[in-house]
Amino acid sequence: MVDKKDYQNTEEIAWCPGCGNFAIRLALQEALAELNLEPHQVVIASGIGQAAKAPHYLRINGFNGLHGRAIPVGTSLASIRKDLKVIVESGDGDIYGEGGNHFLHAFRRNPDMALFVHNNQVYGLTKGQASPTSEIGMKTGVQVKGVTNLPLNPLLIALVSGASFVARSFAGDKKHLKTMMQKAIEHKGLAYLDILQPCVTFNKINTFKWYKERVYHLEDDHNPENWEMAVEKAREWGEKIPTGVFYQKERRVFAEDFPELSREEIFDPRERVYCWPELLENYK
Amino acid sequence: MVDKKDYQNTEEIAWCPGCGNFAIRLALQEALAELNLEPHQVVIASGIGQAAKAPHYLRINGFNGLHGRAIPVGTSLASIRKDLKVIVESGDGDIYGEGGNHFLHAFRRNPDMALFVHNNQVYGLTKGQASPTSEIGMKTGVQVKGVTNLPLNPLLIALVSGASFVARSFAGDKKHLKTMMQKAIEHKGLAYLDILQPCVTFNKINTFKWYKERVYHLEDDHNPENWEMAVEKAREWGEKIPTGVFYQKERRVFAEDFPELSREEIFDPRERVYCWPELLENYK
Amino acid sequence: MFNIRIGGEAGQGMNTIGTLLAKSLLRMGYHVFTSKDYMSRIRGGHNFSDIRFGSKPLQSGTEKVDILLALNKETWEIHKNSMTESGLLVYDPDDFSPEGDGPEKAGFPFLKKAEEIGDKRIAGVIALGLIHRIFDLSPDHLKKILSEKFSGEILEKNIKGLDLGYQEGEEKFSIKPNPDLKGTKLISGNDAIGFGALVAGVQFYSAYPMTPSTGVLNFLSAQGEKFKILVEQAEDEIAAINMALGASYGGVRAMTGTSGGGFSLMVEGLGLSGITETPLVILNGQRPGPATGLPTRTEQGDLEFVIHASQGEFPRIVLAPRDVFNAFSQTVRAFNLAEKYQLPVIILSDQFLGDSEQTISDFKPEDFKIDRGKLLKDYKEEKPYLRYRYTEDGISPRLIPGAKDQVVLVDSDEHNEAGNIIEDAETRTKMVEKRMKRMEKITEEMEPPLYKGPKPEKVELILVSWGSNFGPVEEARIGLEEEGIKVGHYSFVDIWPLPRGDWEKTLKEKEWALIENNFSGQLGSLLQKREIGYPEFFLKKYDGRPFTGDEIKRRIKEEVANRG
Amino acid sequence: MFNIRIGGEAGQGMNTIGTLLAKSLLRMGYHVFTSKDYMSRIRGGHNFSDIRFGSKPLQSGTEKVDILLALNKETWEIHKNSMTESGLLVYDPDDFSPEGDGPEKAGFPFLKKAEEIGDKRIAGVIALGLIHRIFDLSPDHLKKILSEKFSGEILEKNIKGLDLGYQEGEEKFSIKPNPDLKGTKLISGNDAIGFGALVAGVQFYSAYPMTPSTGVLNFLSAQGEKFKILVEQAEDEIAAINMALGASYGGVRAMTGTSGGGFSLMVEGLGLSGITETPLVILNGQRPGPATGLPTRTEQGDLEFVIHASQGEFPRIVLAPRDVFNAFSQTVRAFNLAEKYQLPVIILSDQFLGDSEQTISDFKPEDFKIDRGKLLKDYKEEKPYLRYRYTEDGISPRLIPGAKDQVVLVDSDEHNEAGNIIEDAETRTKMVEKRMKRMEKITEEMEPPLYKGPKPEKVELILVSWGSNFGPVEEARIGLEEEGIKVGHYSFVDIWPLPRGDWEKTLKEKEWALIENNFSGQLGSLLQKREIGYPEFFLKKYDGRPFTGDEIKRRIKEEVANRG
Ligand SMILES: Cc1ncc(C[n+]2csc(CCOP(=O)(O)OP(=O)(O)O)c2C)c(N)n1
Ligand SMILES: Cc1ncc(C[n+]2csc(CCOP(=O)(O)OP(=O)(O)O)c2C)c(N)n1
Ligand code: SF4
Ligand code: SF4
Ligand SMILES: [Mg+2]
Ligand SMILES: [Mg+2]
Repeated sequence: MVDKKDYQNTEEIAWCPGCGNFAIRLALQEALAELNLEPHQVVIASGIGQAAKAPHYLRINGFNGLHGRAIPVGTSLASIRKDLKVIVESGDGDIYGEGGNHFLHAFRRNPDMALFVHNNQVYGLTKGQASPTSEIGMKTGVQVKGVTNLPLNPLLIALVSGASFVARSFAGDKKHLKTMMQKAIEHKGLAYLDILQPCVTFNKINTFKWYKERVYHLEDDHNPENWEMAVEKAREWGEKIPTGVFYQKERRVFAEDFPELSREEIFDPRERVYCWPELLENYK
Repeated sequence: MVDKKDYQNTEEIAWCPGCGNFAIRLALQEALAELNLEPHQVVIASGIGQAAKAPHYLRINGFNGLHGRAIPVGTSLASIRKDLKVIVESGDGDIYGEGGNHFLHAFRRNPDMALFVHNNQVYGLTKGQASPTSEIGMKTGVQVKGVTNLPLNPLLIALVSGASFVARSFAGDKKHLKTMMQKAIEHKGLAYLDILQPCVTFNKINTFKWYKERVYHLEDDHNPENWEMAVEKAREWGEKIPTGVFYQKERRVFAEDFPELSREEIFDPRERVYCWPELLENYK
Repeated sequence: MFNIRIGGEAGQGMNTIGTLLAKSLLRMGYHVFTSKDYMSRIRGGHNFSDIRFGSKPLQSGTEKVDILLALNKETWEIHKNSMTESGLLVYDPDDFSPEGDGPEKAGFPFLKKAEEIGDKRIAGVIALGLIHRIFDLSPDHLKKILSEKFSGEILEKNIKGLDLGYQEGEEKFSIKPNPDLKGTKLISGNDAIGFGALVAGVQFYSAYPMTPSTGVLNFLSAQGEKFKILVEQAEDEIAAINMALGASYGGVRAMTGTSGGGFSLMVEGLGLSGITETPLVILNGQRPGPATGLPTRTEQGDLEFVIHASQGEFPRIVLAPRDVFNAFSQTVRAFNLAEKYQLPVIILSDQFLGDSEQTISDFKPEDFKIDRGKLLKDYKEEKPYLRYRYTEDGISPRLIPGAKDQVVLVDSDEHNEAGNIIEDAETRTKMVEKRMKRMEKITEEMEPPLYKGPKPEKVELILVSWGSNFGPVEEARIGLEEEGIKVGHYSFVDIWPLPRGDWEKTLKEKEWALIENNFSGQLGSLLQKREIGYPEFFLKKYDGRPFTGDEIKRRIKEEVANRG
Repeated sequence: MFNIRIGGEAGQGMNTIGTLLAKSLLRMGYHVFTSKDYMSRIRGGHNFSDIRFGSKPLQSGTEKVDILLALNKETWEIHKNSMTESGLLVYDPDDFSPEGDGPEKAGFPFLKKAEEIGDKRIAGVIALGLIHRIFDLSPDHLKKILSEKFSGEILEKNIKGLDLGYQEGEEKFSIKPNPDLKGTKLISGNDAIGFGALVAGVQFYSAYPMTPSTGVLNFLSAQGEKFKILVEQAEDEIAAINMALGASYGGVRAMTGTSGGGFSLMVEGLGLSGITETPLVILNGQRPGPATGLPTRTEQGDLEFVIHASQGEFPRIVLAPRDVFNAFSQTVRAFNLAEKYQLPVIILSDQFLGDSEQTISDFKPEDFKIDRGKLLKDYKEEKPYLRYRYTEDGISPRLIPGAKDQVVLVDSDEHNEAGNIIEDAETRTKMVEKRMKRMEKITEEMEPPLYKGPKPEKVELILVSWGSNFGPVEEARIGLEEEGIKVGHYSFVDIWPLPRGDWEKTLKEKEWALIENNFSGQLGSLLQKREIGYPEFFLKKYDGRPFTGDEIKRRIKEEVANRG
């Protein structure tokens, strides 16, 4: 049995005390251990931001790449290394802002990986500018008169782009979060989980309290195979904010015809030379 | 009265004979003339591709920029030059592929401009690779076994991103196309028009005939203020393909508080020095 | 000259304390130089600010600390060895007890006293009172400053705290203010760049947040409404530069700003500015790379990158401001050059320059001229307007679109005079030559490096620096001169195209030292192309920290001694 | 040596005709060199292909045309002045009538005859029959080739057409095949690069379509299934490079390819490869810039760009293949270097090289070795695996992630040996040095330029070229030698880091000419940094067309004559 301590490392954590990220980290650690996955079997691909520091705070394989570019890294990795569990984990600015194009196209491909977005509705690491999910009116050092651009509804984008798994959870609801993570990791295809994550330093609107007052679990009568229902629920925001699996329906996974490469095949790609003579024939 | 000939120039057109782009060009020329707009009052911002050559084939202001980057160019131009009518015109690869992130965020801003996408469901200029809207199974030199990524439904993306105007037309239905263009140009805010445009050279699936057999006009009983209805209609694709205004509802326009600058103010921004002394006070 | 270092965790309010102290010193008539050393995190870790002041101009940080205000034990541990012999540690004995010998120590229970007064946030002001007393400085200016910021009860408590600290302090140092300092201001490099853009008449600024350039975005956002500037946070840097180009095409002055990673994403847009001949000012505030690197630190690692960025060949200008006032004036000039030559101008700043504050003398913004080059508000000639008309100097009149009966067409493909796509060899050749032709005139206009020090004939060694290294090198040079070691100093600001001038001959003949905040010596590499040869000594630093004057002085002294 | 030019509108099938002809010539035992000149459009305009053949190796195009197969009048108008005195125009009198004097003309109603046979598409094959007869070549090989392509009725009609054309032709030229040419192949530069990647064991290729690199994407897509290569068209170039890096981290050999505009978008990813030390092969197929420029033309305008691209400093390798076979072998080598040194290797090709076909001698793919450097399949030591362990040579063992009980962490921030973010000056300094240390060994490994011609002491002038200019310069050099003018030729392939070698001394002492397909002389600029000085003569071309051997020969001859 894998223990969550197996995921523990000794790095000093650079998040602010009280930040929602801590609970997310713990939930992930537990989720993985309970799924009996060992650290070497899992990779986290992340971008840049507070959330994106995640792979440093666990003992786990990690590709901490560029701001906004975790999805392409995860996509190829999940497809070429079918033996690994790939998790893309980053912030809302990273995935929906800088990385928006990859977010949009990821669902079309449906690679077999999980996508966890720490959605604190703000740019944390760069000190509090609006993110694509910041609410209208939120004032920041850049949005001095308040945000005017309509916030993105990333769940809807996912749903209309052909997502095979769309879920939301909340950092203040750790048990639920852990379950959602597990479902996402077990899903075959791109499993997208938006995580409401209070930023205690810069987001004075969407606080723990604010979320707590609004968040509820999707009822048992919510049918995650019903796309229209999922859309309806995904449009709900404000007084009440649903969490849970909005939608799940398996479909063709990216590169599913591509074979699982063995460690030997990866290490020594030589065995594939057999058809060279045939190929050379084309050139005479 | 403006005549459509005022928009004529003498450039040789590099499109293939029979290409859907010709009809689009003509429709635009007529649409603008009938709206009594003069060439100097209109700018086309385009990217790179066959469609994106549009500004060369009219006598009109043009910013023929980079592949995928016409939307940001149009956005700032429309906001800083409220006296000009801005049209962003480009291909499906350009706007939905390379430029996907700008497409996604454009609706959030809602700048006062029109967005015309020549959607031929293929990369024309680079010789026939799949575009984000190519259908599953379409074979190309790159997608040798046929497209496997789910095509994007750009109208749905627009709708869930807060678009204030979403329409579709067909290059083979010039009168309808012209009307749609006029409605788009007259709309206050971002008016998005997807134009089904047969590529006679590379797209052997979605031909004139193919579209003709499927395309129909949204009925009078379609209510463009009804978002749910618009979504329902936007999901229709295959046997029947609706065209017309799917959705229209005005809302805050990007930079609407920003004043319209006069030609003098643009030319000589000096008059704004008045508050320097006050500002300098901050630094002592 | 004294250096006060305030250190603690991110989130402990060091910036506020530092700003109050710096302003108070400024108003009393001192030259001030502040710099920041902070981590890429929001809370915790270890950050510090230095506030140096004195009666002579200050242009750099220093390795030495006269007063250390340690908000936690870690600060004490890290900085105790930097303290001067006469240095003084100021701390709160409730936080920690500094063990062992070392400098003199002044413990005072700031927090407890603040709580007694009724607001723990004023602990810092109490410390400031103490510090004022230590330097024998009246707290009156600070009271004034507090009253500009606060009122009512909060103000009262602050004053009370300040007075308390002042009473409890003990005079230790004393330094005369400079009576000539009237109307001086204390401003950071980033604010100076923003101010320069304002004075140049910028009307559009788009950017994506990125340290250390975000300060300029903040500055312009704050001023946007008053000055009719449209400021937009873009979805990414690609959008930012393309938005700025759209606005510039529209006729207004436009700018974008970023750091290396964002600049990387703007590279294609840079070439778009190049081939469309659309003026654009781009700020690259450097930080250590590659990739994410050290987000909140400083380096001069992007010089060759920005000079050569983007496919194909086109003229561009790169200016690396040497200090805070220069950051202001070069920004104004950048806009003028961009429009005069219709090309991209890159302002190459860095975290050190952007985040440091320096006293600047009084000036009138309106004395800085706006030159919009061959911009046409209207066009009424017979022949239709041609955006890329061939001209003697390669610069075509640029018409603001919207002029009655005329159209303005720009194109990222190779094009003819009208802006239409072409593919023939002849037009291509002519257009390349038209664009490149401007290089000659630009090279003539580039200013040779500023020379400081005794005549080159009289010096042992010439120090060569670029951009923000000017200050530290100058302090070193002056310090060396005071010790009888004569060295000269060339400081490059206009760095691409590399200016011509006497300096080339001088460097070929003299021994010289290259001082760069990078690993490979990028200015050195440009000089080699001019056949200046290699420096006798290359003083480099790539740990993410800026040079200080005393550090350079020490290293050069060693070098001079070694060479005997 | 003869040159057959086939010209007409895009869409008229010139490529098919050209390919059939080239293959027929190849199988008969001739050396062949083909090149393409096409517009950035799908139909219409003016395109042409050249097929040169002869009994000696051919390495370049030529200005002269022996046979012009003009599919329309425009072709005749444009190319008539390029024809040799003994040249022959082949055309269809139903298309146009070539007026005036000039070369001999052979009109034949290809289309009418094709329609008579029952398929207008075989008009081209009829022309090929005619051309075979003109050169007194048997049409048998072509028949074989047709039978490999077609069958049944279509094949019959083709053969009929071919025979008809052959009957109607008239012998005019004659040239002996080379009996030694056994097993040679005719392959384009782009296919050669794709082939090299295959042989190197590539398992992942991601790209976004962009002329002139798309050929490589097409090649690998076609071979993907057979060779177990995952080939993906990305949504943009940023995704393409980051996907490739993800795959490389996963342990497989990964590559991406693009042209300048796409490379611009990959610049940040390039730095990511640099700081994470993730091996990556990047193809940049150059075309004329800036920005979109001339999409289907050629230039060598990106050299300094790719050398300096991305913020900060890190080692990279740039290889510019000199001809088609070299494009193949350098690609194999690129993968080996990328893994040996754990860094990005850029293959700098161009449209001329990518689209030209050249005969290459027989070779065994399996003779090309795979060297994966310090890649570890497993790790079983006591101490935990550290991705960035400090080592003597700066290269750390690289573990394929997934090894039992070990984790592999890479980071775009500055990091420690374990890959965790750090900010302290000491670790930063050590990591910079660890990364940069590799430069020395790499520089040693870089091969000096290939020297061709009589010993340097014996020549009047040395021609210096890089990349694909090798062929045209070689043809010129040999041609000059035949006329008694002795020149040497240095051809650079390993271009960054610039190799050391005797060539430096030679160039310092001798007069030399720089030949580059760009405006500013970018290799020249690298040489100046080495204090080689300036060339006596700079032969540049920036009209989007490749040099030809005869053009260079003529210009050098003039130069030599002028200089007396
Ligand atoms: C190309 C690039 N642009 C900008 C940045 C600066 N940057 C770092 S993190 C960040 C935003 C982080 O926001 P988010 O992804 O929401 O993460 P959070 O800190 O809120 O968890 C930005 C803009 C960067 N590192 N790279
Ligand atoms: C950065 C960049 N990447 C790739 C290209 C090559 N390119 C030019 S047009 C094009 C696709 C065009 O497709 P689309 O936008 O659908 O236009 P169409 O030709 O079909 O009208 C591509 C990939 C480019 N010019 N720039
Ligand atoms: S800034 Fe916000 S998101 Fe970042 S660590 Fe602090 S609380 Fe968390
Ligand atoms: S390739 Fe297709 S889209 Fe392009 S011009 Fe030809 S028919 Fe039109
Ligand atoms: Mg965030
Ligand atoms: Mg298209």
